[in-house]
Amino acid sequence: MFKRVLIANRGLIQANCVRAVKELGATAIAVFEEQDRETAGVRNADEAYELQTRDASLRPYLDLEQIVGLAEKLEVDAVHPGYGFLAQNARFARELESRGIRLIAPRVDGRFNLSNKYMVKEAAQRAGLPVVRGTELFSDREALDAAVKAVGLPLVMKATHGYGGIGMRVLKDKAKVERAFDHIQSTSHKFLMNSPEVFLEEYLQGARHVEFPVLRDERGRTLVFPELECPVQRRFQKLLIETPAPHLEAHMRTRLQSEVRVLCERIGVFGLASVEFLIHEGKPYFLEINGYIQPSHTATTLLTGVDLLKEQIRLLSGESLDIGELQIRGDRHVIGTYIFAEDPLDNFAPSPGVVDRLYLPFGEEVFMQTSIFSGANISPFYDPMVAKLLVRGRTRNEAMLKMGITLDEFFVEGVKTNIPLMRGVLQSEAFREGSLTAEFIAEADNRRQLVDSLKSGKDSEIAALVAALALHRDGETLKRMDALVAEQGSSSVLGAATRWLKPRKNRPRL
Amino acid sequence: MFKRVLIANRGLIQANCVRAVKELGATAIAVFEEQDRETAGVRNADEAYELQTRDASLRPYLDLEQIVGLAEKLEVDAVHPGYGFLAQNARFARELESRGIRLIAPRVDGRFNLSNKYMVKEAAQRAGLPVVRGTELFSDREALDAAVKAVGLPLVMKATHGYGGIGMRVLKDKAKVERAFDHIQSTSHKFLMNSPEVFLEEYLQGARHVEFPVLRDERGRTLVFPELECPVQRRFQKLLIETPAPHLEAHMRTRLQSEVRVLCERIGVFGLASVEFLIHEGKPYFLEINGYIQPSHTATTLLTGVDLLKEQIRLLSGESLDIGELQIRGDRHVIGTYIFAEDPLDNFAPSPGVVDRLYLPFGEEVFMQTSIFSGANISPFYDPMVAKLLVRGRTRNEAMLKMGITLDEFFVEGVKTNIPLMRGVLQSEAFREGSLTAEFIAEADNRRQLVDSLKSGKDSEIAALVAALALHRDGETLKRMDALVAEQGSSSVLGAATRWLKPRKNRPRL
Amino acid sequence: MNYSVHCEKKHSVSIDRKADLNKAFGIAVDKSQYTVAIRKVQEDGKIKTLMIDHRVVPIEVERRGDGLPVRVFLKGIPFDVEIAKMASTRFRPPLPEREISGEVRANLPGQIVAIMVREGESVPAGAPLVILDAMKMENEIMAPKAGRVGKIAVSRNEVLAKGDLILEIE
Amino acid sequence: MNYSVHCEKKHSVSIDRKADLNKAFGIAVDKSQYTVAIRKVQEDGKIKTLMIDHRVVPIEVERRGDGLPVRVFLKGIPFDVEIAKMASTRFRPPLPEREISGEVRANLPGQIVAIMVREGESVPAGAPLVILDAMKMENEIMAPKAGRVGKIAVSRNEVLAKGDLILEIE
Repeated sequence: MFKRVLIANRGLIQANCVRAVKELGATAIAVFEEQDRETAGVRNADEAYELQTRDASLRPYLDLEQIVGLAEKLEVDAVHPGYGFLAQNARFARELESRGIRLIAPRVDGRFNLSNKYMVKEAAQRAGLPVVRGTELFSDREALDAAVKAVGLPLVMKATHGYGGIGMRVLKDKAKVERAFDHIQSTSHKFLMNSPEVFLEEYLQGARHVEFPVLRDERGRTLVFPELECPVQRRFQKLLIETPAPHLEAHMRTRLQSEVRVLCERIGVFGLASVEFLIHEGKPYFLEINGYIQPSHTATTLLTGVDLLKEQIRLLSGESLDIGELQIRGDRHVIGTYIFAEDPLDNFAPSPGVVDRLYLPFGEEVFMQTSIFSGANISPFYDPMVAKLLVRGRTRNEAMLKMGITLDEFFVEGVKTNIPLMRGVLQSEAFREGSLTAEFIAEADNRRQLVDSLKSGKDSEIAALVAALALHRDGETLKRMDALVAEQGSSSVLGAATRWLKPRKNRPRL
Repeated sequence: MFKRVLIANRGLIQANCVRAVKELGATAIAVFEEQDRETAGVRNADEAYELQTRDASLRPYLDLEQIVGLAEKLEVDAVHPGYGFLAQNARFARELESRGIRLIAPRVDGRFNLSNKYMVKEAAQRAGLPVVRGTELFSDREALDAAVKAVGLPLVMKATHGYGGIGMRVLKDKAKVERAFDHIQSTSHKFLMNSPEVFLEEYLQGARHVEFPVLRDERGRTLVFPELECPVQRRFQKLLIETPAPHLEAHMRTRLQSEVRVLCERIGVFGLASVEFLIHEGKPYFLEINGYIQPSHTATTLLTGVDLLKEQIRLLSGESLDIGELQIRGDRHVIGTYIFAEDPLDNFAPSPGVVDRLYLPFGEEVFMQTSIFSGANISPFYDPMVAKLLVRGRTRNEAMLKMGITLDEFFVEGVKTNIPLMRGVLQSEAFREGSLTAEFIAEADNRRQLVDSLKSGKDSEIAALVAALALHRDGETLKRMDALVAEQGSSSVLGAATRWLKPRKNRPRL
Repeated sequence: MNYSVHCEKKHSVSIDRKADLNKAFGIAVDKSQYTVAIRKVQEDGKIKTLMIDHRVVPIEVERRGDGLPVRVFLKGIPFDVEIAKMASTRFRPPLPEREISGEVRANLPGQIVAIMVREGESVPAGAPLVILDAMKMENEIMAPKAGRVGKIAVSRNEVLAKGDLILEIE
Repeated sequence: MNYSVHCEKKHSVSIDRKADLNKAFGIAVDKSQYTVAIRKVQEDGKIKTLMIDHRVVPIEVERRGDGLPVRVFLKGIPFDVEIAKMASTRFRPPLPEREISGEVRANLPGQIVAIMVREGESVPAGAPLVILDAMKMENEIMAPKAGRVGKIAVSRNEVLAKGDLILEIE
């Protein structure tokens, strides 16, 4: 195993990496920004170092040079990037490797590069996997027109090095194609490793998205886990996951698992990866390989009893896989929801702020990862995920019921969250049937409808009651204050009590 | 299924029962004391009713008449008693049955009574299970001497209807035997259903304690789960559990599981029960059958993926068991710790109070049930359990490491807890070897030693540093205040800053 | 006291007595009768938790500038409410403001990554003004109405708090 | 400033500078040098979290009546400390109180279920006085010293808060 591992991330994934590294007997080193100085990962690390803000336009956690410098100075032998941020940054990997420090990310045969989506698609095609019809790579604006014609609308435009929804656009309207192309090209220096090339693909309307986590060691021993499905996403980020996928037939699962195995062998993956497919009208299409640990891996861990994060670190340090196929179990059903501080009724606008009341659910077969607490300040600068909530059932039906009721018990006041939306999803016929798609959730009207479906006729009476009672009590309070003033001849009491009745700045509510 | 179920308990078990009942599609009705009015179970219930304190000497949750009356008035068809309290109260069961309301507790053949420990022991013996050598029942003080002579010291004195450590005494000293007898007799009206009979048993020094949860339906279909072991207890309450037991050999497990099945058939158990054994010098001895859901069942649920609480309610409503032997899995290892607000260094004295800082652990394969939060007031009147913490590993070794590190991350300030003791346990050679016993933890010196084992040489330097720095800062604060006073000519500032320097009431620290 | 509250439809709410903490009392809404007790209030007396017909109901009430409730959240689910008429009460709700303000403020905290207009420039309603980078996303801030761009109060790379003024449309 | 602190063994602690929030400074303990920063304090200025040599250390300090630290908790683990000598400081720790008080108070909240002595009765040290039922357990409260039982301030079934006077041994 490694001796000293630096974790270059924050939040839940930082804390999980810190514990995984400690469980493996190595020294866990955290880095942090000032505002994160007492978060779980920082508290629990064996060593923690504060990052400096060297440049207003560069947030410290993305400050590749500073982190590489620190890793070198602290003589670590590996860096865990978590997900997002630096997890798919080729320069970061190079800078570390040149200093003899290993980046904990899957390694592949030298001929390949996982973060190059087009290259991986080609490899999959050559390995005999079905892929989505599309164009070759191009970066020339003049090639755009012909490419669009060849694929047809709607289409998906992808940057070679996109990740997590960045550098990817679904385009239904010809007028927006050029603007999207320009946007990807102009932001490629910031997010996409200076690679301005794109390719276009046919957009598969109503396709379902499944992925197979894979562990593979240096000796070529491969373990393909049951698939995850993510029917509810927003902007390519997952809001709800299930494992196994509700409607994947056994023969399709077996076929795809074997294709995953072939592909991983072909490109020589070692470490943890996720191989993604679209299922469109019953047919599978290889999509891409993700090379970083994801929040959704927690669902696989719960389903199978294998701590994927720990295995990822172990394998990358050169140790062997010691789990057999038969030790992995898929005969339960896991549903996970991600709770974000954002308003799904306002186009998922982030809702940072202070949590002033919090009821966290807990219980049999209910599992949660969160670091929020009553009084917590949810930062506006990073991914506003506040909790991962998972349930396990013997059947999908049991898991759905459990998740629905558990979400009902989860109450956060002070910031808006997607809890009401997720409650609506769990109650919807479409989700129960397993026919909900990411496209459905992308429509604001559908989201509104899902939330509204939670309202009963009685609720509107109760809301009216609450509004009237709030006003009624204001009146009562005023009268009591009036009496007090009359008694004491002081106006300061009234001043304090009626402060809120004066006009306030009419800012949108957090 | 039942239509309306009243839950006659509080705390975590109340909340878990409420959710289980809702998942089963029935109406969950909670009862509560004033101080519990916003706890999880009350918030989440479909209906919640406040109990009245009718008598200062009778806490409302134990007020059998009031609860039976409410159950009748609210037209419930079943009452879930949780554990403790009313779960083994025969009169409660009778009062409910006479009103056509079912108590959710295992039912047995009419010739038997599960809460009668002696009767169950006899039945086990007749079914061919090995039992601990002991006397017959007696209630006559004059029979005591002969009984003690027959069994020999040390011995265990048991009240017929004892439960959870109440009405049970380990006696090593002849002088204390009479006092224990008198105590059991005099308190039998309060805790032991007015049954003053006792029996004596040989005390098996260093015995290990395992139990097998069982689900059995009305049709006689039986499912025996892997065994739990509880090597760390205090006053017969569990502090740490493991499943499966670390050193039970496979052939012994198979033998005991089949004996459990035979016994359950013999006495016609239906519902959820736990059959307990002592393992002494490699030999098993039947101990008793527990007929209520226990906090430890959560570990079985995590290990096997079967929600025992929900299955218990389902079976008692007359539904059938629909889980096969092969769907139960035992090839992972689960360790659970119970965290109580009490001081193991002060003979487990309860430590009620306000939690003023709280760091809850979370993570991959880390599972927690708790309702505490920063600012929570831990009541002095009930079982001071604040959290159930469980981890799952592929091996016992992985689970131990995970629990050890997870406990390190768990920090509660404001009340004393057994977290430091449990951290010491997890680090101890004895626990790692699987040779720790309840007797070891019963010794105050051993507990002190376990906690002290967490201290390194550096820690004493750091504690000295902290003490000196605290005092140093007091001086700094004073000096700054002095300067402020000199400047402003006011003494109120100084008064405020030095308040704590004046003698306070020297009460013991919470 | 009677309140006429529009919430999805018109409701008549009648509260007969003083609404003190912890004492249960009746409230009639249309033809339904509810038993209500106030269980928890904020320091300023605002209600946080009600017990309605033996159910715990945590509530949030959003108010207009003059204090009149305009939205109620039941477990995070929003209900728009309009209190139209009150019998025997001193409150006379003023009309809500209708004029659109030309002030453009940061609707969430973030960093200005691009300024797309110049001072003095005329813009139509909906024109993109600046890009605010917040929570890993670029947010285009649009003109709330047509007009001339007044003084721009921010510069590129500046980090803003929620509510900070960006510019004004005159 | 130098402090002589006994904690398991004698330590010499040297703090050279003002201990302000968030600025790191050095503290020498015996031959070791620690880098320390105060990360979090209570409203009254008491330290809650330190960063010591790049580790977060949440602390609790228990103080004697006169404010002198007597016990330090590191993650809930108690360390008895005795600050014996300070160079260049105004603090002169008074001797700890030695006399045993005869006041018997409830050491935890609970209910009196039995009173086992009468007023005026003479009791030896350690004699059971009352039984306090708290958290499902019966706790015998014992005489802190030998003496005569003075006025008994409680009655059977009375519910006591922590610290309530039960009786006094004169």
